[in-house]
Amino acid sequence: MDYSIDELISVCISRQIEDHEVVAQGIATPLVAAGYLLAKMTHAPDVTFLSAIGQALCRDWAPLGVATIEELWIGRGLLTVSFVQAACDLLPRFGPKEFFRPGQVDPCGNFNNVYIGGSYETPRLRLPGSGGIPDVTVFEENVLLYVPRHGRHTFVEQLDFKSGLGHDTQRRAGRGPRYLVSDLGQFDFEPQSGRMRLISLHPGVTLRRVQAKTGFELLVSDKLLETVPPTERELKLLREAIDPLGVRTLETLSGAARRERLRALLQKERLQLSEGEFHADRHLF
Amino acid sequence: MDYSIDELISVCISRQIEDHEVVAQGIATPLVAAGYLLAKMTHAPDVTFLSAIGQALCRDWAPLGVATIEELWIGRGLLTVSFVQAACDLLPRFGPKEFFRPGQVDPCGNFNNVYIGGSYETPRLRLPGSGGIPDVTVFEENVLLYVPRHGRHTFVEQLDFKSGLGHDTQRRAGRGPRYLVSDLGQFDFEPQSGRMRLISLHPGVTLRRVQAKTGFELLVSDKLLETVPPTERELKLLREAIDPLGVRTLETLSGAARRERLRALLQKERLQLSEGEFHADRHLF
Amino acid sequence: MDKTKSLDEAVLLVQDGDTLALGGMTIYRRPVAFVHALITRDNPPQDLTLLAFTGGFASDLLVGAGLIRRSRTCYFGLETFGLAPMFTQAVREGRLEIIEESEASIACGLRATMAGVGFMPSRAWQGTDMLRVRPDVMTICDPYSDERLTAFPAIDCDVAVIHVLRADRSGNAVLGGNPTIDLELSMVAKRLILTAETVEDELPGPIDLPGLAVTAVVHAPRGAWPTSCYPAYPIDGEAILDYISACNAGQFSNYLLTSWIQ
Amino acid sequence: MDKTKSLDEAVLLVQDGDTLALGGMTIYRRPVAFVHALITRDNPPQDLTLLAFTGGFASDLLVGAGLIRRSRTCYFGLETFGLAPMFTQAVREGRLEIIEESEASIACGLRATMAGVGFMPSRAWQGTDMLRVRPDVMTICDPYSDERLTAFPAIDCDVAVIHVLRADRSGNAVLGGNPTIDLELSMVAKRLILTAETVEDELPGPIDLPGLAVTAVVHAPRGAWPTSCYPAYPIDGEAILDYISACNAGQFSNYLLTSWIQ
Repeated sequence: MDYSIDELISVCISRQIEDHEVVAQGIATPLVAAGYLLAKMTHAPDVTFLSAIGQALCRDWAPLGVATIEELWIGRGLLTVSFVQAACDLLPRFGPKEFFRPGQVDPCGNFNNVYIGGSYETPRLRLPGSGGIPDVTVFEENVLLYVPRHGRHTFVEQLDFKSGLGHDTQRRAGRGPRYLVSDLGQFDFEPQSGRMRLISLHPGVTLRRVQAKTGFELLVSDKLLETVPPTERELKLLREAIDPLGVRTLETLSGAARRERLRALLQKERLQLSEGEFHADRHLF
Repeated sequence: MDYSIDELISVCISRQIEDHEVVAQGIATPLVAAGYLLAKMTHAPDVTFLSAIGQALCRDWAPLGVATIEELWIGRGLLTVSFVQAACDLLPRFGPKEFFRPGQVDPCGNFNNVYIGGSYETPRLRLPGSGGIPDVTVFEENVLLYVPRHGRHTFVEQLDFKSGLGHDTQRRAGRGPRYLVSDLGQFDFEPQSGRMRLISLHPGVTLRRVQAKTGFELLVSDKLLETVPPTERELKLLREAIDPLGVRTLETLSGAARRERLRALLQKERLQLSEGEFHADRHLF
Repeated sequence: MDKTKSLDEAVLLVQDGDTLALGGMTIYRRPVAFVHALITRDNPPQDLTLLAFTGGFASDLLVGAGLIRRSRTCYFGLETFGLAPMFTQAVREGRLEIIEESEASIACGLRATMAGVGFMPSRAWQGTDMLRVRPDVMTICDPYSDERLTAFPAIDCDVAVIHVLRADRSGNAVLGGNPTIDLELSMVAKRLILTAETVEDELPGPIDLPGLAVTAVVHAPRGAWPTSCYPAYPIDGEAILDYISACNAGQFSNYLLTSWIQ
Repeated sequence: MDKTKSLDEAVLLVQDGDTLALGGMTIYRRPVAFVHALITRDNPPQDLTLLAFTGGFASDLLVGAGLIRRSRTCYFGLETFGLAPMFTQAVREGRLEIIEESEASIACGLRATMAGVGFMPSRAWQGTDMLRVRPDVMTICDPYSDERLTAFPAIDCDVAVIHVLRADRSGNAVLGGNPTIDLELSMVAKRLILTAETVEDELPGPIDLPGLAVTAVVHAPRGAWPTSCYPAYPIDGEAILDYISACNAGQFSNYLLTSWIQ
């Protein structure tokens, strides 16, 4: 069965989730949301979500949306908290598993979501900022990364700014990222050196291509595997139950192409809304 | 109209409350609860309660109870918080007005709710403890005291333990108690010395009697007044609306007499419960 | 995940030397049935540190039965019903070590533990005698204002027992009233036991305590008696007065053996 | 106490040099109507410090209109809709000072202010570059463990504006969704303005924000548009895309003047 790269990434994310875990999800990360929901519908039914949107511990879920993204979480919370409580109490206490999307990542899994190029004061590109990344990566055990568009601009020898702590000599608790998935392959971090290591190539991707698109020298596992493609069931769940709109595709696009896709998705979503499909269980409306 | 000393104390407490204030109430202080509710029903309709029982900001109220004391607050809260939030965030932020009942009080309004006599390790009498007193008296502007049974065991030259901070040289913020009411009179604290000063004798009480029952030298105001007795309306509200059971009388009793009164109140309360009087607006039952 | 256990199984989770926390407050929603089963189990645990926001009826039973070596609460008594008799007696006789606490010291200590830091700063206690009897509590200098602040140390908890109105099999729970410090206790305890008036398959949200950290869920109807479980039942004031009378007459042990009828 | 005011009256509460906090999050429940009225008032305030958990649509308008001197947020963007155009441009051109924040620095700073202390300690930031760009944030030594901790300074706020689903005349309010940091903001702000989809005489409990500290309540139906106000309306994604297109075409000022139709 044919699949797209966004689907493969969400499936890889799903496979990193174990049952009974607490998983946290940041904002604007539909590939991660789709992956978590896929895990819940397959091998991890007792996973608990800690959602940035809605600020709640959630067990239930709704299909992904754009204008209606809040439907995924609000009103479904087991326990709703303030973000102050989440940042000070819940995140340190539960140390959830979380996938982050770095703006830049270095060979040891340090990463950057603050700025790229120029100086801090007048950067070439200011990124949105670090969110909770410099807070939790300094103590968490379960940090994972994903990069929807693998390129030398993202995988760099030297970060412009270190907002996410990797396998770094400055670390005093927790551990650096355990895993990274991109549109080209899957990676872990070699225990001794803490350096990024290719462990699996996605079907059709060559080692040479991965190395060419990585801005530093890549370790390669002795037992390099090929990523197992999505199963028919996984694809069916992603396409029909979890994300019929296709919100997950947004992360593989940028600029004007992304905004075009957004307009199309918004139209489709509005149509569904007017047909009541999304309203079925919205008891609050 | 005849009145009892518990009623006079609650009326004095009520008269210290201003409209729009936040007032906090500790546990086992029915004279204070009665006073606050009386204020709300007379001159301070917009007072907000911060209740130790139920841990909520409340606008509504129910009549005082013993076995059903939780009815007064739970289910009526505008905003229910944990006691951790209350102690760390709300109490410092809102600095509510609060009446405390000291186990001992010294001439400068420092007070003690920890132990009396003997040593800290093996006290003659261990009191329940300090609750939030050493937390809020160090910064609050609106600390007030009440003593239902004025005596030399309570008003002492030297405390066994200072858990409540008065007009003390060690103070760095806030101020010591502004006011104290006992069963004999009303007091303020002289601004220069910070010493307790009699400003009003309750009807029928002599200055000599107050001094004899106070274990330190008492300042007396140049304009010593007589406490204005409760009005008919105040008494009617206390007896019929706020505290028909008479829970407020408990604080004027001790030991076996108090336990006898408790048994009588519990019987009366149970009778009312079975007749549904307390259940009228208990929608949660 | 089904976490239900019997009361007899659950009381075995408390071990010698543990810091044992009790949920609820004074005479509201205390885990009394659990405490009674703990006291009457074979080889009840010894040398416990009691942790509670307020000590009340259930805590007094533990002190009377001799399970508690030291107590950390900001209040220990029976509210309108008076002093806690076994506590008061044990302190007078020097048989109970007290770690003097206040609302702020407990609140800050729990927040420090959740945050994974050693302390939380506060204005509380400065100028009072509290610091004198807690020489372990340090005073620090605020690096921004140079003000002296109290550095309340993190509070550890081995096992917490919380009585709740409703729980589900995975340990999600609705308290019913008086949140006190139960959510925070549930987050710092290494083992967490819920006793519940009712146990359902799955509670719908919103709930008050998440089941994530729960070790055991015990069905214990009227498990807070004679303290209240709002709104299921009020305080049984007569039973509390009977307890005080028994203790005042030196009959604590008999009370446990003969008077435990609801 | 009736605290209702018109939008025109309320925007006068913001003064030159204020730290202005916006409630809600990114593109959810932002006080957009208020921000628009603030920008278009006579003599709009200058030299503001923007404080928000996340900067989003409303914050980008303020930056574009030149009211903001410095910004303190842990994220500034439009989530799935991409970068915040006026923010990104202002930073690139060095016209906006950033006080770099994270979730923890804002959360700890607000808790410090509520507690009346200068800082709250945290493990956050240690080992990252955050401390390098925030030399004002001090590192302290945990007096119990000797561990190095970050001492996040208290955060002050002159005026906070929070859009809510329902409010009453005295300022009690129900948020509708996404509590974010709105309760804490409401407690640290010296002046507190609510804009509300509906204003009632008296809301029954439970509410999310107490009216105690509220300065003004403004009736502002669809006042969060084009951000969402759950569950009253979702995000107007097309309007946000139109905004981005206008900004990318250098038409920010025209957008404010001509495109403000709902």
